[in-house]
Parts: sequence; C-alpha cells; structure tokens
Amino acid sequence: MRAGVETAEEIVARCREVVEDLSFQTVREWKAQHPKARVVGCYPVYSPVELIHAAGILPVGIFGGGNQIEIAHADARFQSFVCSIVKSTLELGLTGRLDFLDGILFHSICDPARNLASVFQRNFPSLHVDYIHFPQNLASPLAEVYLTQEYRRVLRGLEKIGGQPVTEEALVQAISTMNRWRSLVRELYTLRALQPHLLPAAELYPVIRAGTVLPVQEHIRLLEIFLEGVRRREGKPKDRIRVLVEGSFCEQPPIDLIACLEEAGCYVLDDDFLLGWRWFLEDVPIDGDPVQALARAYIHRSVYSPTKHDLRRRKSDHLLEKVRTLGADAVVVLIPKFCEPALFDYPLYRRALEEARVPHLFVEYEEKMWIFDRVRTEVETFVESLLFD
Amino acid sequence: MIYAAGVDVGSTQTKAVIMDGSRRIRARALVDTGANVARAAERAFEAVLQEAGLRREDIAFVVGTGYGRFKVTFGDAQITEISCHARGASFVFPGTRTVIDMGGQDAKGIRVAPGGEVVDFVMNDKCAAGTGRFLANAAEVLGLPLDAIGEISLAGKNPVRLSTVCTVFVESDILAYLGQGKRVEDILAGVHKAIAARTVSLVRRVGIEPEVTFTGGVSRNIGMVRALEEKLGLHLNVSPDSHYMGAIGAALFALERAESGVLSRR
Amino acid sequence: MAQQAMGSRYQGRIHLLQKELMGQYFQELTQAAENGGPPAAYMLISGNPVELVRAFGMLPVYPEVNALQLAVKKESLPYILLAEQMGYSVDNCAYVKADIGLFFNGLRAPFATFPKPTLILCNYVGCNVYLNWFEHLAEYTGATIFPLDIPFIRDPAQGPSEEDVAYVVGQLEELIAVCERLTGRPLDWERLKEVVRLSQQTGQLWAEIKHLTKNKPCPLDAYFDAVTLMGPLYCLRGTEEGLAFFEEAYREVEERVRHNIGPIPEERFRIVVEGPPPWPYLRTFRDLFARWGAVAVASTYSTVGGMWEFGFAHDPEKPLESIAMHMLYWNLTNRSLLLRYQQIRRYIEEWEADALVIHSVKSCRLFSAGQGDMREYFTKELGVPTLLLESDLEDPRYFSEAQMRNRIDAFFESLEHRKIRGHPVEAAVQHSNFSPGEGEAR
Amino acid sequence: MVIAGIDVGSRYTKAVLLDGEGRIVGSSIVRTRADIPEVAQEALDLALRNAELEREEVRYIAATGFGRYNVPFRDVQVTEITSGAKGAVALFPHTACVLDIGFQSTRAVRVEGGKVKEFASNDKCAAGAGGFLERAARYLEVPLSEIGSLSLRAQTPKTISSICAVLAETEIINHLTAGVTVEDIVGGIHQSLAARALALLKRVGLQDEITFIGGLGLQEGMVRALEETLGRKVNVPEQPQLVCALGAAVLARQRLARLMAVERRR
Ligand SMILES: Nc1ncnc2c1ncn2[C@@H]1O[C@H](COP(=O)(O)OP(=O)(O)O)[C@@H](O)[C@H]1O
Ligand SMILES: Nc1ncnc2c1ncn2[C@@H]1O[C@H](COP(=O)(O)OP(=O)(O)O)[C@@H](O)[C@H]1O
Ligand code: SF4
Ligand code: SF4
Ligand code: SF4
Repeated sequence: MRAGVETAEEIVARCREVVEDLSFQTVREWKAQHPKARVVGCYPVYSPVELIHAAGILPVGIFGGGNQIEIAHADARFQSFVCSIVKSTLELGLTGRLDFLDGILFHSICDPARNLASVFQRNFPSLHVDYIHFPQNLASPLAEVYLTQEYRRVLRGLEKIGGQPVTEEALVQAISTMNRWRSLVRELYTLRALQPHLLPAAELYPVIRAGTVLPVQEHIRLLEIFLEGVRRREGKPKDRIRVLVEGSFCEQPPIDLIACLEEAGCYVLDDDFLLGWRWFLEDVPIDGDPVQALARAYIHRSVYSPTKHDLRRRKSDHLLEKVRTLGADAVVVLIPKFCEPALFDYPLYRRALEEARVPHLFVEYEEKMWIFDRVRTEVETFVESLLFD
Repeated sequence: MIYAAGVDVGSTQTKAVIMDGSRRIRARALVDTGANVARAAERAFEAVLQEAGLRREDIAFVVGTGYGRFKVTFGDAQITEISCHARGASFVFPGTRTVIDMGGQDAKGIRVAPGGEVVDFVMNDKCAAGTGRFLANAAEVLGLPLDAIGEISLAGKNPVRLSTVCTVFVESDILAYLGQGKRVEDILAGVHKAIAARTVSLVRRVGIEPEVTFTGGVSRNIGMVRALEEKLGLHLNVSPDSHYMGAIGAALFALERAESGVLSRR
Repeated sequence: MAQQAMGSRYQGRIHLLQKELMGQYFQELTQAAENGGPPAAYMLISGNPVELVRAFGMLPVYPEVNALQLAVKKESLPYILLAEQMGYSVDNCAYVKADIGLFFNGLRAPFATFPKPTLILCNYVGCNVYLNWFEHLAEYTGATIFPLDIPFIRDPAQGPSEEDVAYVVGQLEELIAVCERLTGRPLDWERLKEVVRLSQQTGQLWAEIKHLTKNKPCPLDAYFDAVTLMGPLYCLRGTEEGLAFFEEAYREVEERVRHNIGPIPEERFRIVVEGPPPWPYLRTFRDLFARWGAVAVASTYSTVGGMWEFGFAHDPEKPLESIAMHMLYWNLTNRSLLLRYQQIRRYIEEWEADALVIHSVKSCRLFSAGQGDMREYFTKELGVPTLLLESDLEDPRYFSEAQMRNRIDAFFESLEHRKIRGHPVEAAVQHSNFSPGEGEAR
Repeated sequence: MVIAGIDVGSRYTKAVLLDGEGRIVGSSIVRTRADIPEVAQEALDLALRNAELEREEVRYIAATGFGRYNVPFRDVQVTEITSGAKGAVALFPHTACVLDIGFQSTRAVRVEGGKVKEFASNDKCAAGAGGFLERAARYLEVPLSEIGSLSLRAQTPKTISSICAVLAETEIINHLTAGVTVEDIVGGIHQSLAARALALLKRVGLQDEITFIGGLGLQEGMVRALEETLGRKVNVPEQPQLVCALGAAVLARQRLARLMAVERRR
C-alpha cells in the first residue's frame, strides 16, 4: 500500500481493508518484493518491536482473527473457556494464513497466551517461537538487569532469523524510528481526547492498527497525512457522554463494536486498544546502551495494563488520574470474555470508581462477535442514565 | 436359533432391535421416549418383540444403552451409547473409522478400530446447541415437518448466518430473518450449515479418518448429510438403519455375551 | 463388564495421621488468628519457598489449601458468590474467589479461622493469576507484599539459565531483608540450613514413595491418595513432624508393596491423571474410576508443589540456590506445556500406564488452556488412549455426575474391549518432527 | 393529548397510552412476530381501540424493547432497562431495585433518584427466563396461565440443576418419571429462576424496595418463590408485563413537555 495524496477518509477505508484481511496480503506482497526479508509476528502485549526492526526484520502484529474467521481446528486445542484471540490466532496458524512468518514472539501476559506459545512450538516446528518473560517485581533494581539480559537473549534469536548481527546503530535507529511513530500516535490520541467528535475511535483504531502490519516508514507517512486531514476537520460535538475505554488491551473488539459504542451515545476520549504497539508514555532515550534503555523504558515509562503487575502504584489510581486529566464523564470497562487478567482488574476498578463517584459500565465482548444488540442496549441504557433526567 | 436384543433409550427417541444368531436384524422398533423413561424402554421392547413375533423368554440377552440405559430394568447389561454406536456402525459399514452420531440432545465423534472398538471419542454436553433439538425447533418455528426441512435446505443458495446456535434462541433468529424477507430455504441452509460447522469442529478432535459413518436420528436428515459432507469434503456412509445404530451395536454386544455364556446379571 | 464394588477406599494409617496433623495445623492458624502468634506469611503452593518462611519462625498460610478445604467440605459456593457480587467474574479462577470471599467473611471458615497476613509472599511461579490474587489481597489487607519473580522455563529443551538463577537468588536476598524487617530479627543461617536439610529428607521420601507406585499392583493411588500427602508436604515441610510423617508414609506404602496390596481389590487399569481434582466431588469422582478397577499410578497434580521424583533434592549447603532451583525448574507450574507432555510421557512409559486421563478445570487455565493439544499429542502422535473430562476444582456448579459417568464408562468399556480382544492400541502415529525436549536426566 | 409507549419484547409487544395528566387510558398486548413494524402498529391500534381514541390524538410515541428501532412511527427510543426502571418508579416511587423477567432475559436494575444506577442481565443463554417456563408448560401439558397457581401448591419443590434450558427439560422428564408432581416441578423451576434472579440482584446491589416486572410477574408462584428467596416482600404491579411500555410513555411525556416548553419560549 502506497501512501499517495489521500483524504483522511480514504486512509481510514484502506487501513480497515488492511486490518481485516486475514490472509495478510500486504505482508505477503512486501515479502515477495524483498526476497531476503524476514517477518516476525508479535502476539500482544508489549512487544519490543525495536529489537525486531533492528534485526532488519518486519514485525507484524498478530491480533487474532476478528469476526470473519471460522474456528474449525483450534477449538480442539483450546477449550470453550479460553478467550477468542488465543483460538483464532492458532486457527490462523493451522489454516496456513501465517505461513509467511519466520518467527513469532509471545510474552508473559497470561496463562493461555503462554500455553499458546507451547502449542505453536509443537504444531509449527520450523517456526522460531520465543517467549519473553517480563519481570513482575518492578520495584526491585534487579528487574532492569534481568530484562536487559532477557532482551539480549531475544536479540540472539532474532539475529539468527535475520542472518546478521544487530549493531548498536541499528538499535538506535530502530528506537528513534519507533519514537517518531509513537509520537505521531500520541499526537493523534491527544487530538482525539480534546476533540473526540472529529476523530471517532472507529476510525482511529483501524488507522493505527494498520501500523502493526505495514512497514513502519510507510505507516509514518500515512499517519502524517491522516493527522493533517483530521486537523482540517470541522464539526460541533453532539449531546454525548465522554468516556474512557479500559480493558481491551489484548484481544481487540470488532471495529463495528467500537462504532456501536459511539453511535449509542459515547465519545471515546482514550482507549487501551493495541497496547502491543503503543506502550511507551514518552520517547525512549537514545543515549547510552539502547537495549538497556528499552528495558528501562518498559519498567519506568510504559503504560499500565492488566498484565503488568506494578506494585509501585495502583492501577485504579492510574485510571482515576486519566479520568481527571481528560475530564471524562464515565468509564466503559470493555473486556474480552474469558480474559482473566482484565476481568481481575475489574473489581478493583469498580471499588475505586465507586468511591470516586465516577460512573462506569462493564461490558463483555468477544472479537468474534458480529451482532451487537446486547452491547448496544447496555451502552444506550448507560448513556440514558447519564443524560436523561 | 439364539436371539438377543439391544434397547437404546435416547433422550428423544427409544430404539430397539432384535438380532438372531446369524447376525441378521429380525425386527426394529422406535418410540418417543417421553416422560417415562422406563416405560419407553418397555414399550420399545414390547413393540420389537411383537414385530419379530417373539416372546420375552426367547431373548437370551438384552443390552440397554443410551442416556436412559440404567432405566432398562429388564436388561442384562448396560453399555454406553458410544461403544454401541461404534460397534453398530462397524457392523453395518465394516470400513468405518470415524462415527458421527447426532441425536436429540448431543453430538458425538468416535474413532473406531477395525474391529469396532472405540479408539477415541468426544461429545458435547452441558449445552444443547447444535443438536437434533436445534433442528426440531427450527422446523417448529417455520411450521414445517421435521422430516422435510433437510430436503428444503438443499435448495438454499444463500445460507444466512445465524447469530446463535442456542437451541432456544434459534427461534428468534429465524423469526428475525423471516422478518427481513429471507427465503425459508436459505434460512434452513444456514441452520444446517451452522450445525455442520459446529459438529465437524467437534469431531475433528478425534481425527477424521475415512470411512465416516453418520448415525443417530439426525442422519435421516438429508440436508444434514449433505452439509456435513460438504464441510468434510468426504462421502458419508448412511444407511436406512443409521438411526438404529446404537441399538444394533447393543444387540451385537448382547449376542456376544449370550454366546459366550455370560448370563450373570450385573 | 465386571465393575468393582464401591466403597473400597483406602483408609490407611497415613490418612488418619494426616488428618490429625492438618487438624493441628489449622488449629495453630486459628490460635494465631484469635490469640496472636507468629507472623503469618501467605504463600502459594507452587514451588513454595516454605524453608525461608520457617527459618524466620513465621507461619506459612496457603490460601489455596484453605480454598480447597472449603471445596472438599462442600462449603465453597457461598464464598465464591460473595466474591462474584464484588465484581469478580464467573470466569475468574474460583480458588481466588473462594479466598477473597473468605477474607470478606472475616477470614472465618467452618474448619478454622485464619490469621491476617504480615507478609504476602507472591512466589509467582508460572501462574499469572497468582499475581492478580495476591495484588488484591495486598490491597484489601494492607499487608506488605513481596512479588518474587520467577522467570518461566521458556525453552523446553533447556533448564533455567545462570542469569535466571542469579536473578532469583538476588530476589531471595531482598526477601530476607524484608523478613528481617518484619520479624525484627536477622536470618539465622544455621537454622535455614537445618530446615533445608529437613526438606531435603522429606523430599527424598516423597520421591521414593512415588517410585513405589511403579509396582503392580500400585500400592496407593497416585492421584486420589497422593493429594492427602500433599497437605503435609506444603504445610509441614521443613519441620520434624513433617519428616516423621513422611517416614511413616514411606513405611506404610513399602509394607503394602511387600504384601501386594493396592487401593482397590483388583487393579485392572493403570492410569496417569493430569489436572487438579474436582475437590467438591472428590469422592464421587474417585468412585467413578474405582468401579472400573482403575488406579492412578502417577499424576501431574502431585508435582505442582515440587517435582522430587525426577531427581530434585534441596541442598543444605546451598540453601538459596536450591530454593531458587526448586522454584524455577523443579515444579510443574513453572514449566512449559511441552515439558509437561514429556513428564506425562515418562509416567506412561516408566510407570507402565494403560491410559491418560485429563481432568480439565475451568478455573485453572494454567493447567487447562491447551489440554486439547495435549490430547492430540497423546492420542494422535503416541497412540495413548486419552480421556478428557471437564469440570472444576472449586466451583461445584460445573460438575455433572451423569455426564462424567457416561464418559468414564465409555472410555473404560473401550479399554476393556481392547484388552479382551487383545487388539493392541491402534497407534495412529503420524509423521511428526516434534518430540518434547529431553531436559531431564533419566 | 395522548402519549404512547410501545415495548417490542421478544415474545410480546405491549402498548400503553397516557393522557395529558399522565393517567393510563389504554393498553394492549399482542404476540411479537417477524414483521415488527406491523406488530407495533397493531399493538398501538388495539390500545387505541381499547381506549376509544383516534390515532390523530397521539402526540408523541416512545419505543422500547429489543425491537425499538423497528418501530418506524416512533418519536424517540429508549432501552427496556431505562423504561423498565422509569415505569417501576412511576408505580412504586420508592423502588430501589427492579427485577424484570421476560421471555428471553432476566434483568436486574438498581435505581437511584429515579435513574438507572447499575444493571446486569442474563441473556446469553435461554436457561433463566420465561421462555424456559413456556416450554416446560408445554411439556407438562398445563396452560401457561395456570403455572403460577400450580407452583403455589408445591409441597417439596424439586430444583433444576442443569444450566441449559434444553437439557433442563430432560431433568424435568426424569423428575416426572421419578414420580415428582407437576406442582413440585413447577415450584422447583420457580425456585431456580428465583435463585438466578437473586444472584443477579446481588450483582447490582440488592436493596429495598424491589419491584418485580415482566411477564413472569403474572405467575404467583414465581412471586412467592422470589419473596422466599429474597426474604422480603416485593412490589408486583397489577399488570407487570406493561411496565416497560408504561415507562417509555412516561419518558415520552416528559420529553414532550420539555419540547413544548422550548417551543413556547421561542
Ligand atoms: N425422519 C427424521 N428426519 C429428520 N430428523 C429426524 C427424523 N427422525 C428423527 N430425527 C431427528 O433425530 C433426533 C433424535 O435422534 P436420536 O438419535 O433418536 O436421539 P436420542 O438418542 O438422543 O434420542 C430428533 O431430535 C430429530 O431431530
Ligand atoms: N398469562 C400468563 N400467565 C403466566 N405467565 C405468562 C403469561 N403471559 C406471559 N407469561 C410469561 O411471561 C413471559 C413473557 O414476558 P414478557 O415480559 O412479555 O417478555 P418479553 O418482553 O421478553 O416479550 C412468557 O415467556 C411467560 O413465561
Ligand atoms: S485476551 Fe486476555 S486471556 Fe486472552 S490472551 Fe489476551 S491477555 Fe490472555
Ligand atoms: S489459575 Fe490455577 S494455579 Fe492459578 S491460582 Fe487458579 S487454580 Fe491456582
Ligand atoms: S445456550 Fe441454549 S442450548 Fe446452550 S446451554 Fe444455554 S439454553 Fe442450552
């Protein structure tokens, strides 16, 4: 996909196409054009894509199969009570749709995802499967040392796939490219938080998600054009409530579900979609040892999420702070069914939100949903309870 | 001549078969299970005896199977329907390696060894989604006889996508599609397709190896046969006796036991 | 179709003894809760560092043990419901819910009252839910929490790296500082070594008992009876009573081997069981197998706390390193699924089992997520007859006896037919380049 | 001036008419069919006929229920959760919790200052609502309208443990075979539904007063089971099925008043 002179709307449409294409045509084409190139898949969350870029490899986000895939093989491997993304990701693999991958990275986010790494290992013996262990004791000074070593270990695997040693310059280059990408994403998020009526989440999401598939430089250009286009938009806000969406950090909601949320009367000020890619709060410094800088960035500068257990500060405090800074009316806790980490956060959020008298709505979804009547009723009721007297 | 009987007390229908020493099926009977399970077993047994022109004393051994097997009070032994369907299917189609059994409330996949022994099996329970009942409900909502919907579904060219496979909620889904002006055959094609997909994904767990024999009441539904065949890309063995496969298997076990002189009641 | 008479449940000396010991343990906890006592350290079963806790004279409390006790006594549901009212999902691990419910019930259970934690030691070993669980407990109780981060065994072909061990030992040192602060006294290294030595001996006996189950008939059920030995293994490891208990247990099992006594009158099938037991229906579940003369000769569940039978022993001379190795490598939960396949395969081969039974529990995705793949591996690659059953370890709402029975009966019927007809198991071995790593010395 | 509220439920479509003072002047209940626009029209017409009013007199119409968007002649739509709460508060001003059990779903709503504060619903699976009772009634061969009084006569209610509505039917069969009376079975079903309702109410925070609405409110046995389970009295409107339609009409009336005020200011 080449970024020509396009309107923001065209970009949205094309990005949506890229995102919903289960055969990863764009990646396949890219690989065909770059015969020696390698591709490594990243399962959410917190993928160190910089390492992959530095190894000269294209990182591709593997975010499950959405609502257009039929699960025919994977549900024999994973039971009914396991979340959809685990099954659909395996289904993508078992049906050959991931055969362009040379490797895939999983992370210590939850038990099903970890076991999925093993199942991939067994079912795809020629694929390089790595599993990154993120430290869970972030208050300890040992964590940084450990994660730096862990990243170096991952790098060694990537070097094998990429067929070349990774230089410090390459790492610095990759970090600064991703810094640029992330700062654009942050700009879009900031713009949206201030003027959500100009940039619906159902548009922002596919545009950013396309960045998990397209080569980063190409996507950066796209984001720049998109940002320009959105800045030129005009319009007046409608009578809607302003919400934060929390909980969909891993398995992604269907785009039409996001749209449904907005049509039912919400402006989304912030969300935690696609945390796999956009996980730094600030730029990663590029002085000093780059691998160590990345490790440090994870420990000190990354966003909170259900799978990061940082006892230095309660997640509910983070959430409340976000509510206050953005001036949100309410929080929509949008959680994928069977996602234990996210479901576990909910009772604590609920306690804190109730104490702070911030209204919230709990909604469960599955990526495979394609009918949203129930969710719509729930959200509408919620909106009605806040807007009507 | 020695005779043995198999009585398969299903959740929906009770089937009975009498087999003679040369392994010929002498008689079959089918009754609705209804509320009184023990009574249904009795009724089916009486009916099959009458059909065969035999008396109780003529039957050397009776095996009860099916979910109500423990209610076959006159039986000499109980064997699960999984073993019986495997056995029956291998008897009728000796090349059988995989059995798909779809009954009123459950679906099963069974992998069998050449002699008819069960190598592996899976079944769905806890939820009646995508079973015979599902089809029966669909037929009811559409006001069609159950034995007609399979045929009609074959005419559906644009199957609808169902939002649920819940046996109870399928009703409202169908109503909604009718409301949208969808054609009955397309709705039915969608219904069959949805169940076939679900069943195949269940049965895949045991590994689908040809030949595949389709048993249970739903095998009488030609629409389901075709939908499964399409999904599997394989031909399915279906016999007029497929609905009786569990009872046939039970009768075979009964005959074996009678012949080997195992007459002790459990 | 001979099924065996019911009620032939093994009730030997060690069962009575363990009842007594666990009763004393719960009494000690109640005592501490009501009248004060040594500071309580909450800990998780998996690869627990109880040695360190004991060396500081703290009381080990295992919320998992409490939760499962509630379930065994069929008391878990009200506690689970209490937690669900607070917003915990029906899909969250029910151990956690029962425990949270217990906390909001004033830490009072029908069989004991539990002391408030002084230290919440999150010995995070494999299970990500632990992190949530203890994070919540810390928030509710306000107690000091220490997350002990244990890197997962990522590469099934390799054990932990040197960095991994150093990282864990480093954290243990941090933990020691925390315990010193909480108890107000420095660590007595001699005492630690002594505790570790007791653990070493206990582990040795446990390993030997597990090897005795290779005998025919198998002297005790390595699933249903092994779980009775697990309470003392966690709660009393590193104490003299604990060691004495295992000495007695070894004597008894060994005696049974000499007299060819098994847990049921006739051993007809030897099975390996994977997955935790359905605690609320333990007896019913056991009887469903006993009817068929099926005896578990090995189980993975009995290795969650540690895996001694494959050669692990604590080393009193290297207390911290051996505790670290125990947590990193020598327990089931911190190992990848593929290592578990390998473990089960060894059980099937070396313990000469006929079949594998997988009990898949909804609560515990650590155990269960992917067991379908395990089933594929054992049936399709190795041709091992495998039965997969689903229920739960804590939540009584997920157990249906009729369905369980149907499956179990069908499974043993087929095993029996095969035995009778002398058909070898049809080993449908398909081409596969995979074989689980060979990480352990045999 | 007449204001209408129309509740398109999955089983029944209900209409309520209010006059300018907010008094109920007419109502109707018709069975929901696939062609929702027509059904809604029918319900409105029937209510008008009952009230002896003309269509032209209707000034404002609010639609609610799952089919709210399919009422083409509506002026505004609200969800059945909001309208149910509104209606319950209109009838019982001290309502703190609303329990609504209809054909497909059970909903619990906590109300604060007349507004919905929190809600939870059970509608993924058919197991916990009125549809299940309808099927059970058919199975037990008793008219739906008698279920409520039958259940009152239960001596030792037999609860249903199956989570699935379809499989629960098998359980019912088993109870029947075991000689359990129809009264005890129906009583047991009501108890099971009450237990589920309690769990749901607890999720939103159980508080007095509780108003019970929806079609299940028509069944005295259900009300009693609920009161026993909750250990307290519940408010049951005379026509529990109409409450959502009423609530919609009440909202519509407020809306209209506000619009008219704005108009007048202009
Ligand atoms: N003639 C027929 N045409 C289509 N479907 C049929 C026919 N007869 C029975 N069935 C289906 O078979 C089911 C009963 O199958 P059966 O194997 O007897 O089940 P079970 O053993 O559980 O009672 C019924 O629910 C129905 O859907
Ligand atoms: N006359 C009646 N007597 C007893 N129960 C009834 C009666 N009419 C309806 N019901 C019960 O009420 C349910 C329908 O309730 P309703 O609130 O109208 O549902 P919905 O709004 O979802 O269409 C039916 O499923 C039935 O169980
Ligand atoms: S959605 Fe939740 S449970 Fe599923 S893989 Fe992601 S983090 Fe794990
Ligand atoms: S998920 Fe499993 S290991 Fe983790 S706390 Fe629950 S039962 Fe224990
Ligand atoms: S979804 Fe439907 S079929 Fe499945 S358990 Fe619920 S009521 Fe039964």
